[in-house]
Amino acid sequence: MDPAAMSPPAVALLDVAAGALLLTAVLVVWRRDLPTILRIFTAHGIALGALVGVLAWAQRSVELGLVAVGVLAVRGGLLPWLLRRALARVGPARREPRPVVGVAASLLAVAALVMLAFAVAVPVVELGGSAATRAVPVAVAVVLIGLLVLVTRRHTISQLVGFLLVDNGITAAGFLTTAGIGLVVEVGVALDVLLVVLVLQVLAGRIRDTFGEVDLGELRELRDR
Amino acid sequence: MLSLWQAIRRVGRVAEPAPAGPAGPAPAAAGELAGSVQVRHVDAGSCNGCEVEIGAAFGPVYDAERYGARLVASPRHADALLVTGVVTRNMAEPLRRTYEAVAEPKAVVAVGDCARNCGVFAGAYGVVGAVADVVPVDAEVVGCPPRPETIVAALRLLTGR
Amino acid sequence: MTTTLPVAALAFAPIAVPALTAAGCAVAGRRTAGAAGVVCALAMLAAAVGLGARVVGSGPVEVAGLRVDALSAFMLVVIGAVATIVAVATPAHVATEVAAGRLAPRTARRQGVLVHAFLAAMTLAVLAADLGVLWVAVEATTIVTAFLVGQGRTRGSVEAAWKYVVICSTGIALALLGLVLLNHAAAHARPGADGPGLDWAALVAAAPALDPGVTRIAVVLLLLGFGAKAGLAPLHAWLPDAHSQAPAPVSALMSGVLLAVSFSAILRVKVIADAALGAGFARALLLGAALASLTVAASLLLAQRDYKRMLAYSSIEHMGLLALGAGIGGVAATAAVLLHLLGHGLVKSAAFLGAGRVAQLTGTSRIDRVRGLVATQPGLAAAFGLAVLALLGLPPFSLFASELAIVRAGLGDAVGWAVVVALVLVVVIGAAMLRHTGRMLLGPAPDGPGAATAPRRLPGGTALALAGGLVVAAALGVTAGPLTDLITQATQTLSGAP
Amino acid sequence: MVAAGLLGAVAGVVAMTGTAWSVALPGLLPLTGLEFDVDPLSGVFLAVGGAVAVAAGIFAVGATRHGLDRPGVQAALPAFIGSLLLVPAAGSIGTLLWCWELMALTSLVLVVAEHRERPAVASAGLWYAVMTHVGFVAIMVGMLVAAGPAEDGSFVAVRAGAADLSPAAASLAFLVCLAGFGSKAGMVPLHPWLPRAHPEAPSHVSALMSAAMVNLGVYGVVRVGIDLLGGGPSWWWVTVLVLGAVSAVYGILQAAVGSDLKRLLGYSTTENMGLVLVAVGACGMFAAGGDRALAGLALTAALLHLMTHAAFKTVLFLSAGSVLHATGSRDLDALGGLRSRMPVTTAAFGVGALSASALPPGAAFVSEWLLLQALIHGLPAPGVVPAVVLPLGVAAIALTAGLAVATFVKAFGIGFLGRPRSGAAAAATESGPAMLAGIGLAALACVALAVGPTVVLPTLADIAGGLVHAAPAVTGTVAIELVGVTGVLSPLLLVAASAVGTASVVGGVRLLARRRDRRRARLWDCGAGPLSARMEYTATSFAEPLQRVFDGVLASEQDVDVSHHRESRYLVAAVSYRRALPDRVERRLYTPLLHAMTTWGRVGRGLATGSVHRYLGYGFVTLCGLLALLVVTR
Amino acid sequence: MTALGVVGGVLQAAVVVGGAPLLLGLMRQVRARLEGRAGPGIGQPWRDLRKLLRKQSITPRGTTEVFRVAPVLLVAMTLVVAVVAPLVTTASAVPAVADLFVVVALLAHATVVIALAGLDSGTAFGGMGASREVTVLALVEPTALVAIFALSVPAGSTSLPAIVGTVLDDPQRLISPTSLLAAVALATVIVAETGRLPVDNPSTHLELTMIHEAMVLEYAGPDLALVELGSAMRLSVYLGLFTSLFVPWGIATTATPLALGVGVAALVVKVGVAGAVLAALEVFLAKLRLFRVPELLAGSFLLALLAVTTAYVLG
Repeated sequence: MDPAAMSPPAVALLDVAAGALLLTAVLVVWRRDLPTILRIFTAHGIALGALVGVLAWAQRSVELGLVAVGVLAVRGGLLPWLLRRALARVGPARREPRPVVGVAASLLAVAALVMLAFAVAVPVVELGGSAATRAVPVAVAVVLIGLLVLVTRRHTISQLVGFLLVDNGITAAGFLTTAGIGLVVEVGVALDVLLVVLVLQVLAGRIRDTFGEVDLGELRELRDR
Repeated sequence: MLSLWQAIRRVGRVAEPAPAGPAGPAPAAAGELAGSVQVRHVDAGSCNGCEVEIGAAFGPVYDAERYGARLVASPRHADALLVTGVVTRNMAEPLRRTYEAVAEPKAVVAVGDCARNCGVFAGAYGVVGAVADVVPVDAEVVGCPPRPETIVAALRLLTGR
Repeated sequence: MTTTLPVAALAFAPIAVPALTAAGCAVAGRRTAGAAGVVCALAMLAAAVGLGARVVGSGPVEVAGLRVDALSAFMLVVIGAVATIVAVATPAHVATEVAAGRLAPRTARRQGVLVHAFLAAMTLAVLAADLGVLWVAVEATTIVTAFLVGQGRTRGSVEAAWKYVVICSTGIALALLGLVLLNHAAAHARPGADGPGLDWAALVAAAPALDPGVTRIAVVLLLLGFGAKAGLAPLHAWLPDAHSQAPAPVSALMSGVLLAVSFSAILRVKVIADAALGAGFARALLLGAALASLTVAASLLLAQRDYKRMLAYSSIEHMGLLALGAGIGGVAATAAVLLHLLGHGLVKSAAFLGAGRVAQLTGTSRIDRVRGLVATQPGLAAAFGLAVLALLGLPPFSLFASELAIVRAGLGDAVGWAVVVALVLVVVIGAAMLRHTGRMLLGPAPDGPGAATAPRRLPGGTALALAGGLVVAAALGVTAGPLTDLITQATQTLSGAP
Repeated sequence: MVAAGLLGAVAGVVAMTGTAWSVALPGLLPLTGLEFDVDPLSGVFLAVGGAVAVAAGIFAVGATRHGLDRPGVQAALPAFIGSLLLVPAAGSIGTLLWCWELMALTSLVLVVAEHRERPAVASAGLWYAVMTHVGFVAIMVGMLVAAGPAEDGSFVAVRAGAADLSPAAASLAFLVCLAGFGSKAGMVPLHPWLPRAHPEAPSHVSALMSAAMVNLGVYGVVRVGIDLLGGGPSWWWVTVLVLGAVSAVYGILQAAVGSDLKRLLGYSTTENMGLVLVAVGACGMFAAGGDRALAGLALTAALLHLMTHAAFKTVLFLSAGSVLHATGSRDLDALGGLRSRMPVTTAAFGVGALSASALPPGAAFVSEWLLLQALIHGLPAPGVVPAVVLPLGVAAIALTAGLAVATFVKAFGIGFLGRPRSGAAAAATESGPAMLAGIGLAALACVALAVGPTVVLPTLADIAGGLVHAAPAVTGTVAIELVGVTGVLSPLLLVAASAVGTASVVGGVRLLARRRDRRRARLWDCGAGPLSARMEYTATSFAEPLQRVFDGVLASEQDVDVSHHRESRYLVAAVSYRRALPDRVERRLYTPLLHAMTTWGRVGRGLATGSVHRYLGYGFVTLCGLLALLVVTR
Repeated sequence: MTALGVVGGVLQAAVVVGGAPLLLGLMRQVRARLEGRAGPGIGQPWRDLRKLLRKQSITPRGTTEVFRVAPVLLVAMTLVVAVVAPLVTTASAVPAVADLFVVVALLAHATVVIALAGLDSGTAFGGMGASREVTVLALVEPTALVAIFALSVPAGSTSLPAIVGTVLDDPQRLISPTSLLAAVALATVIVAETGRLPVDNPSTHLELTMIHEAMVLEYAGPDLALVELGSAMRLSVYLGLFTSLFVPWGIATTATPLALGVGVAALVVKVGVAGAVLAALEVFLAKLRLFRVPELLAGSFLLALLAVTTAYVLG
């Protein structure tokens, strides 16, 4: 099947889904209120599921459709639920403590990162040439934004969100470039991600127990200085 | 340097002509010393009057060295002790040790009245006695202080020149 | 290639044995678990040897998603050897910890399970034919070891665990992105034909046809990602924290096995990169990582205050040296890199086990609180001192041979300047480590309270493990013996020949 | 140990006479392979090392019997001797480096052997370990650069490939090697480890290090510079010569003002290796200038001086060990009066000191005479550089010779003669027979080299001539006769003449003096009572005039502290005087370096602040940078 | 070893041993006369020696063989130099020892032996004298060696007969700057080595100002005689060497009795004149402070170095 032969409505839907993906990622950076961030993150997962769904529809692939449902369930349902549960458990702090880099600066950085992602992904787009691969830069941008969140956010849950953004971006990139990277690997990756989140959730609880707070900036016991 | 040279030329010889050799019995050691006596001076409690005269005896005018006598720093190098002054308590033992340190054959010259018979210090509380009370004396020089000529004469008895 | 059943069993054994042992540990008692650990490790080593002989004799073995080539076999030997050393020393360590009340029996049991799960994941990573499976296995080790690092439940260990998981997962996620892009490039490598997917051998074969633009991005991401797990700068920072907080046997395993396996992944990526992009690209990246790692290690070793962290930074240093060797490339340097992996694994595991014993005896991991170890613990001090000297690359230990070969290859090449810079850093590192170690070992016995109570003799297992590791490393430094062929073949594998 | 030494010595002697053998062991040392190749030059060093090992080994037997050596030392010593002997036998770069580091490792273990007794040992061990490591890296880089065009690392191949080496690469290789090997030879400014490590090691180890191990530094310079690289330009060797001269003067100056017996001997090693380097430098300079005969002469002088230095330094260090064993002190200020209590040790030390002070008929006089002959006859060579360098070289040697005399008069006179300055020295007892046998053996070697250097000289001249492609520069059996230049010296006749002179003086005195019994008397104490040991001159006071003279170079630190009685400032209760003589080169060169390292370490700690954000940031920034780079370079 | 050498060697030994005390007597006499004194006569040193030989020897308690042997060695080594150096004849009795380095080092060795004896006595003065003597020696040695270097460059050899022969063949060399500079440097060396003013005052009685005397304060009798004789011989040998190197005329080149007689006479005259000049100059000099001595020696070292450089530059 030639992916280049995607129908125009499918292309439009794909663009919408990709746009939603990027927008939600940016919103995560913008907001500091954790419940809101989690809601946005849910939207992000749903957008990812939708993206896969559009691809499945465009390719008329039932298998891919099933995968889309799975992605939607995990990224839009299970993971946000886990995060909400974790947030509820780690205590009353509902706001991101003072981030390492201010919101305004973060947003500027996001702009730069998006441009970088678009520039970097040019060869990928050129190689693929389909409508789907044209959306790869968005996925790369999401990865970079996720990294930014990881680097700048001090709340355990925010950092988890950043990690999951990275992961979502990669998943998106995977589906946008080709039809996936083999079933065993896909399942393995999904399982790994899930387990990592679970582990981090447990650790977040322990941090709360041992340090009495959730500010990662306070994790400075182990250092050489 | 030039002025020193001129002084040397102007002064010329200072030493007085040698008087006739001293008469009298030479100490036993003199024969073996045969014209060479190294002298170690010991101040056993002198008022320093004798020292001034000894200095004069070895100065250019009397020039004791011309007879083969020479002052040295160590009793080991010496053949004769030139002892001045009464022997005080503190100096009795050092004098004895100095005498022991001199190699055989050796001679002792008691210079000045104090050394001979305690002079004016006789019976003073810090005085052990005359030199002869501590070490055997071979020759004596009379005077308080003795004249350089007599010191030189005593030394000439030892050197035999 | 036809694969007979026994060979297939042999190929699966390194994964299956530790997996089964892990299951066994969950139910068995402590003593049984310890013995099982030793048996498991020996079995792994035996399987590795068997596979190695088979691979050397008649080429790679492929069974159901696994692919045993010379490199895999060699890495299995590394894993087996280090695992054996650690397994021998573990019972004594655990017993002491339990006796001191620092380790609950339940936690000890869990440690047994996790360690063997970790080993299974590592062997899977080494044996996987598919780079995707390799990635899954490497990421799985993060999950497994997270709880080993955080086992102490102290502030330090929880913090270390968090940093470990976050940094490694993030790093390894980058590698996943790289794999996705590589897959993308592979799919377009031969238009019309079925793409090679992520099968390493197929990728190597197809590499010249890969799109350079995409492959470049993929290689950068893969090297950064696996580099994080291998302890290379810039994503190295988890390493000292995790190594210093994990129990000594786990630190030994992480340093000797985890880093080595991750580095073998880098080596595999480099083969593809060289074939697709020419030798210069990966070389530049690796040399950069090497010098950065060495600089970081030197900077932090100079005024180091904690001897476990000292060993951890030394691991970063050695990973830097490995990256240097890999960057230099060529037959000589690659062979040296492989030998170095093995030598470092042996020596570093011995060093960490020794450090663990020191910590148990002194109750501190601070350098300035340990004094006169030679006077109080002659055997332990000798082993620890020799291990440090071996880490500095002194003969007769094999690290000397491998470092010499790396430098020789590098100085004969255009990258001589990098080698010289690296050597300067290595000298600085050596000076720092000698200083710290000398402070710990030398001098009169401290006369504080408790100094005399500790037994002078090492527990048998610990002594055996320390001596074994050092003796094997020394023997390897004198002659590689039967490993020579395996290394030669692995080098050929890494030179692109199938 | 003794057997290994004997084996080495015999092998060396055999090799010196021209029987070369080689063996390749590709299976050993993975990836590189070992290759041994003994030629006459190796033979010299094998023989010297072996001989020193024999003497030190016998001494060690005694030391072990006295319980001086711990098990670790007993195990490491044979390994050290073995590696020491393997270094000159190495036939390839890899082999040499392997043996070299093995030697470093084993000697390090030996240096720190007595760490429990003195805190200085650990510090000395650190200095030694670090500087050896630095030196090793330099040697490795230098030799591998030199091996650039060669097919493999064997010396044969390197020699053949040296012609294809670019001049810049060859110079780089040589200079880096010089730094590495020079530091092993104690060359200033790379010497600070030497006066630390040599004294702190057990004495037989000091002897091995100072008499045998340092030689290998010179071996390396000769092997790489003259043999493998085939000579090279004149300026290489001027550098060697100047560094050698500086080392010689600086080393002996420090020795002359020091009062720690073993540290003094360590600095003397720096001095003697400096002299050897002067000779090697002169050899290279002459060879580069085309005067091969003189080059041979200079190299012969270097080899002979190595031998004599090995002999007398063994004696001196072993005797110092014997003294240390008997008194527990190596501070000259606390020794003295050992003659009557340790007669054998004293006699041996006297022989060693005479040899070391380069006075006829001492052993070192012959070698220094040869060296001076080479320098003097080299002056007519054209060029401004020789005209400047050679007189300065002679001046340096001359100054060295003078100061060496002062040093060893002090070491022997203060340490062994006079009256004991401490209770320990007064209670000293002579060491056991094994220790004395070791010392005696080395002392015999000293005497043999002093009286009969002509036994070895023609062989050495042959070897040196072979290296610089010239005819042997020295012949003769009774007298040393130089070939090509006029110069003749007969140590044997000198000794004979002195003996005849002594006999005639004794006879004359017997004839002329009146027979009197020799009287024993108390010392002349100015009559003031017995002299106490505190009135004696000490090593510090003995060296004080020299220290004043050279204060501009030494920069001593003196501290006079006068404390008064409480009642009056004019009543002095106590005067304390302290003098420290820090190594100035060290202070100027190494202190800033150490300071920089400390700063680096302090600043470097900022890399690990503990912040997970920062850690992630490292990766993030690198990733973005690399991606940007990819975009730019597309 | 030639007939001329052997005969010359014996003659030289005799002349030096016999004449050295007379030289000392001459110098003292010159000084005495210049100071306005009468003086004890040239033979006085011999009278002193005769007396010392008749006296008792003393061995201080606590001293060792070194103390006993040192005077003998001092004289023996100086005697060897007196035999082998070209003083009366250009040929040497033992040419293989007649090297300038050997000769200078042998004389230095004699000094060292006495310094060790001073240390052996264990007194404060012995140590002090040894320390000072050795310090001076250490500073003089370089000057001596470099001056030798300068002298041997034109001759192409350090063999003494060769150097003297070269000068005889080509007397013009003597007025070259090299030769003059070296002569001044060597003269300083001799003054310092033989303990003359301004470095050391041979007739001082004050221990604290002594250098040489302080070391030998413990000697008595025949031992002291040997020390005194040795010092006198050193002075004669040094002056003899100096005159042979810079004023070689009259030295015997053949073994005829006439030539030998002339050689002896020339040696006596030359050394006598040199000694008298030295003694006369001493009258004008005060002893330098001990710590000013190095400045003097540094100056002479510089002169020697200049001599070498000019030897090279002027060919």
